[in-house]
Amino acid sequence: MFGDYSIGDLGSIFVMQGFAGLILFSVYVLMALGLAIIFGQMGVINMAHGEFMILGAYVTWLTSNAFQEYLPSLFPGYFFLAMVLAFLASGALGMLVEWGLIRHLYKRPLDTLLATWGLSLILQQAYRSIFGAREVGVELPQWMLGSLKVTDTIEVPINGVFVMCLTVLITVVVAYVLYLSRWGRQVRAVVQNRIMAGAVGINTEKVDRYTFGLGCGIAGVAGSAFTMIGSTGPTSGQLYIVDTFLVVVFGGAASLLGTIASAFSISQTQSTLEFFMSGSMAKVLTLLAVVGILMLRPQGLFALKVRK
Amino acid sequence: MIINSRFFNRSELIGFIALAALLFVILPLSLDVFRLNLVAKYLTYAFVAIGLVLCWGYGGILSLGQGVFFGLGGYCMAMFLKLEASSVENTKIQSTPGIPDFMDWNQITALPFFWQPFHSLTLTILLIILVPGLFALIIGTAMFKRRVGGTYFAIITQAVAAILTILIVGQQGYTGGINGMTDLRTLKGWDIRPDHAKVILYFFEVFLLFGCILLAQFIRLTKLGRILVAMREQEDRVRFSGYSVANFKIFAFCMAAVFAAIGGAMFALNVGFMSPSFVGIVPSIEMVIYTAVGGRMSIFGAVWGAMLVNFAKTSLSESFPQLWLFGLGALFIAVVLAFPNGLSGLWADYVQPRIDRLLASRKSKMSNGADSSVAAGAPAE
Amino acid sequence: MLIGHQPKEFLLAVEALTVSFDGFKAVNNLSFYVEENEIRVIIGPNGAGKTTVLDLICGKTKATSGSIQFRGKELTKLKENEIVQTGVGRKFQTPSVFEDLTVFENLEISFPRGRTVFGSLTFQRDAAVKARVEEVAEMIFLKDRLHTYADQLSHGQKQWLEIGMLLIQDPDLLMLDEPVAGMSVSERAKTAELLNRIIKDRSVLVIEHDMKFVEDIAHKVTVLHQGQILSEGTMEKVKNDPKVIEVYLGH
Amino acid sequence: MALLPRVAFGAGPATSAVNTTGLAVTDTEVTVGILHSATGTMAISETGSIQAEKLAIEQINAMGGVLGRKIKVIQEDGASDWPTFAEKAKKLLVNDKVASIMGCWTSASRKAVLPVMEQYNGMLYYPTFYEGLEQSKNVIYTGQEATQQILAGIDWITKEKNAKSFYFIGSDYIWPRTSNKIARKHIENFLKLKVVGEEYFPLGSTQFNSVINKIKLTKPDVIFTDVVGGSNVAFYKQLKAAGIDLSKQALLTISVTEDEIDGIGGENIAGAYACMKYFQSLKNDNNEKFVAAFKKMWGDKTVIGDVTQAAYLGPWLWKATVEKAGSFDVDKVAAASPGIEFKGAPEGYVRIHENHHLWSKTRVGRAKLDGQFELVFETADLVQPDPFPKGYQ
Repeated sequence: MFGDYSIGDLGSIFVMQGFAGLILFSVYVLMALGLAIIFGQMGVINMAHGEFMILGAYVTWLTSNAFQEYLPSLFPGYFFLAMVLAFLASGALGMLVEWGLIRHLYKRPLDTLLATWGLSLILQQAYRSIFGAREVGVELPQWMLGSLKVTDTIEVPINGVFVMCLTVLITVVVAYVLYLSRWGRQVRAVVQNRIMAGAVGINTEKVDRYTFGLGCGIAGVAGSAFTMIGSTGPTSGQLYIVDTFLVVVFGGAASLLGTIASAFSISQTQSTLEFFMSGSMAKVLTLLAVVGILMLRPQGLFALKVRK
Repeated sequence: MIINSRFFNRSELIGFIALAALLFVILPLSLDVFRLNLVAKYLTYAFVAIGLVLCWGYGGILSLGQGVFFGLGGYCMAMFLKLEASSVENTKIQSTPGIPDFMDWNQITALPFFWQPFHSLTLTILLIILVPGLFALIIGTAMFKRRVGGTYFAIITQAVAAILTILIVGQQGYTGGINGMTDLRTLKGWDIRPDHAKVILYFFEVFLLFGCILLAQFIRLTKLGRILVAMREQEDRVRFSGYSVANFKIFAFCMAAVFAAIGGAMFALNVGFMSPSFVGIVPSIEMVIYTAVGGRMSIFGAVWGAMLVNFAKTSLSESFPQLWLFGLGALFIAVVLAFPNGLSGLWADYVQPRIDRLLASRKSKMSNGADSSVAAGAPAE
Repeated sequence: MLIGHQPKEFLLAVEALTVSFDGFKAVNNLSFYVEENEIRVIIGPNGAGKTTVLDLICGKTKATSGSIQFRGKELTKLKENEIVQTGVGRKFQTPSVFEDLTVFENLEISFPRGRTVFGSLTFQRDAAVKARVEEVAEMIFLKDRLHTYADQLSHGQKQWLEIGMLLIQDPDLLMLDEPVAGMSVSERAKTAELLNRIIKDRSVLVIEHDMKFVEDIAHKVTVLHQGQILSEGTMEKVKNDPKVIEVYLGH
Repeated sequence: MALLPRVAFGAGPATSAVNTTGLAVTDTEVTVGILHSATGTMAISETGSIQAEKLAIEQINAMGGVLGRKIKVIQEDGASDWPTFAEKAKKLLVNDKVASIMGCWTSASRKAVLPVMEQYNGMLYYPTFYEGLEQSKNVIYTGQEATQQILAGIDWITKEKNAKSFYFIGSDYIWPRTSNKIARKHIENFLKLKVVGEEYFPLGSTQFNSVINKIKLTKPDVIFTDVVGGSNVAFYKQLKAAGIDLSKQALLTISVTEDEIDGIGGENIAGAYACMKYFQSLKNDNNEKFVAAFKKMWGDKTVIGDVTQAAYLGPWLWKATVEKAGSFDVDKVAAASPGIEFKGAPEGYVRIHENHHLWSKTRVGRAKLDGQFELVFETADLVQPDPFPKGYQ
């Protein structure tokens, strides 16, 4: 299939294709980070994760509208505020959900799956009732549109670069929070031994609530970022949920590094395959490969061998 | 039928009779054919729910991929019916007459090899059982021999459901794609669409359902049923009592798959339709919900759960189309938070004691029931 | 079991057994031998690797290297249920019984028949089963509670039930992890009596902290420390070993 | 509708004469069903159709109804689930005895409903442009079938852009695949040009960077798309982000109407061409009245796409047919359908063909920043519907 093209053409296409893979990688990492925290650290299966993302997207949409209406001069910078608001909104909703629902179910992880599925139905219908069934278009400031010309033939999308930078930033922050901060130590202490953590004076309820809130908040930021590349509708969140869970499980649930490695391998596989076959088949083959590997290596890519 | 106090304890016997009366007598007499056909559709999910009681309630294996098996069973049945509906004279406007219409639309000019067995009803019935059974065996062996369980298993089965959906939709020349297989007409020349056929199919399905109920009940009462309970609680203890835990899980999972497949086949027959929208993640989770609402430990509860949730879905969406998702979502949450044992748990906790108290005054007349059922070792509902 | 009948053959031979978790060697190059009808007690401070040794023998944990021979069979290559079928029984530290089943059903599940899927589908509760279950129930002081659900039992009764479940398997090697931990004084005495009765005709490997109890039953004592053998021999010998004294009293 | 005169119903011909098959027709009322998804993923698209049908029915009632009878609506939710559509269609026909059904949107829902319509002899007015390969006594297709929609548009863009090569991108299901098949045959066999790529993505897919790279590599003269739903939004946003300027790169879509642009954002798709039979911006009296009435009823911000307009035609065509047949009986309505015209159609003028599809014009519009289309081409005559096109199968 490449016979007709010059070496230069092919070279730049491969560069751009690699970049496409990196964007997909960033998208996966953003989706999976929040879930990795909630599922990996707390063992809660949050099927409403996609709906938390979409909440972030709607918040971004509202912010964009508000800026256009009242502060058109500041519109170019609205996106940063929108992401903060998205984090706060999704995080707050997450904490509310933890308080009302999740905390009653820590001993029954499979039941969290059912309950959060119910929650996702309610949230979807709520979005539909509030924002309408149609997808909303989030208007982006001019500087985020278009592409950067690296050479004559290589162009990289600006929003892709933005998503990648955002991903790096959030990953670093999450890694810092989880592995270096005092609060992160508390989270890990609670994960490893809830009773002991309580006994040494950690407020486990508070840790749970903030952990869940953090995971949901990151989902909100991810949703905010996705308005640049995807659609925002009441049911858009459902599209992400299986991919997200696979990324987390494939990585080995408890490991941040694993999540990143797994997002990387899945996204590169998929974008490479997409270049050689139709999108549908690429997706099927990627998922099959992931499931196949998980069958051979159920603990995921990165898992500690621990004494149970 | 073996209905005695050894096979059913008293409350189960009441449940069995009540359900039989409802499905065989009350509903057929009180509903028009349209509603009866709807009940038939609801009951196809009851097959899945019974399977889930064995696999999830008893075995502790939560599968979020039952839609896969429901779909495989349904597609097997639908392929047979579709072939019959695609006779040369029915399809003479096609460029290749005698093959299903969707193949013709996709420029396929000959029936693919894997469609050939579905010319025969006998083979079709065998395949309805075997294809999902073997598929479950493969997944189950791969997963359980490696001790994958719990949430991981749930997520992987979910991924399998996603894969199969994309595959069916993508390979539309062979599967009918997203439209599914529609316009199924006759079974061995017998028209399945008119009202009297719907009634016959309904009764056939109910008979089959009771067959599955009895089979599930039989499994539950054997030592295997008790091992499933034991396994759910103390997997290691079962292992160190000399059992291969993986084999028992595989068995439960395969049984659940076969039950789901029977339900799928019944769906294709009763609804005259099969599409990938019953294979994916959403229907698979809904099937789990039916079981949860009915009570994950109760076979009868599962049947009730499948009927009631679907009935609620139909009637709520008729009267409040905008709001039924709220209702459904709230129902899931309520069942998980407040009634983890579902309707059958409510029954056992609130209704049953009252009935018992009522009956206690006449206990002298009924002296043989309760004790022997304990001796028979029926696990707690 | 031809090999088993050869003279001077050990029932259990553990040789150069090592397991490491993330580089930490919980059991390190461990070797010991248990003879037919021997009662061996393993003692040692917390974290010495005692429970891990039992886990390794019964297959719960896979060894990194080394071998475990039971009647000439290599156990490290077998699955847990196969190990049980060769005649090794294991009791866990915390009582692990099936709380949603009755005492009768708990014991019945351990009855060594119908252990395959189809075997258990066709399993019949015949006179032999009932007799054996009742016999064992009597031994473990639960004869009048056969139809009680196990979640109704006291802690001590659950421990007995689990021992009963092992008895019904009739293993050649019985491994007990702290059988009297958490028991009341009277329960403890009854347990000692029970153990003394059941250890006839089989080898027993016990982990126990209660020194009086150990002295009562042990033929031979192995002291583990940091995954290795610190001392081995009769209770008397071990008690006077300066290394043991240092480990136990030095901390 | 306070401004309109109050209408008294019941002056029409006797019920026994106009209803011989037991439909839900009284002296003053006739019942009609509306069957679309109000919930689920398709609710996004089908809302406009529901609104248009309700508008048409209200207008018809204000004008005195059908044969002197007021139209009563029973609305059912198909919930984006095809068997639910079949089930609800059956309910409408069997329990409610509706005289006709305005409904369905996706091909899948129509395929599910079709056997029910044929078995229980109902009348369905189906609004969506679709893949063709179907014709039924019991269905009137008020949208365009594939050849009607596509061929004129491809001819036009080929001439306009002097195009030599095409690249197809679609969602993975029957309508895009069939449409692309017809387009490919037309391009390769009739125009003797080249199709350099054909790609399908699962419904709901949101990652198009790889295919966009392939487009950059193959440099087609025209990108031809039939991506549907939320994928559209992702596709056009990523296309724009990748630096493909639609004012320079010709793109012809058959799946984006004003409804979709609402979600995509005008700035992301401005410059693209869409091939439809109707655009909200059409300049004619019928359309101006229609748009005004629609906005009055459903709010200023609503937009009207091709399918919404086609849905609006349904009740009017049915009314005209019933009045010509002088009966609500489905057989008579079906028989009287060919030749029925509707001069008040917002798209101008339509007429029902023998094959129960509509004669209609094909138009090409260019998307503008404000989300509307600017009409750049329309066929001079009505295009004949040809659901089983020879040479394209």
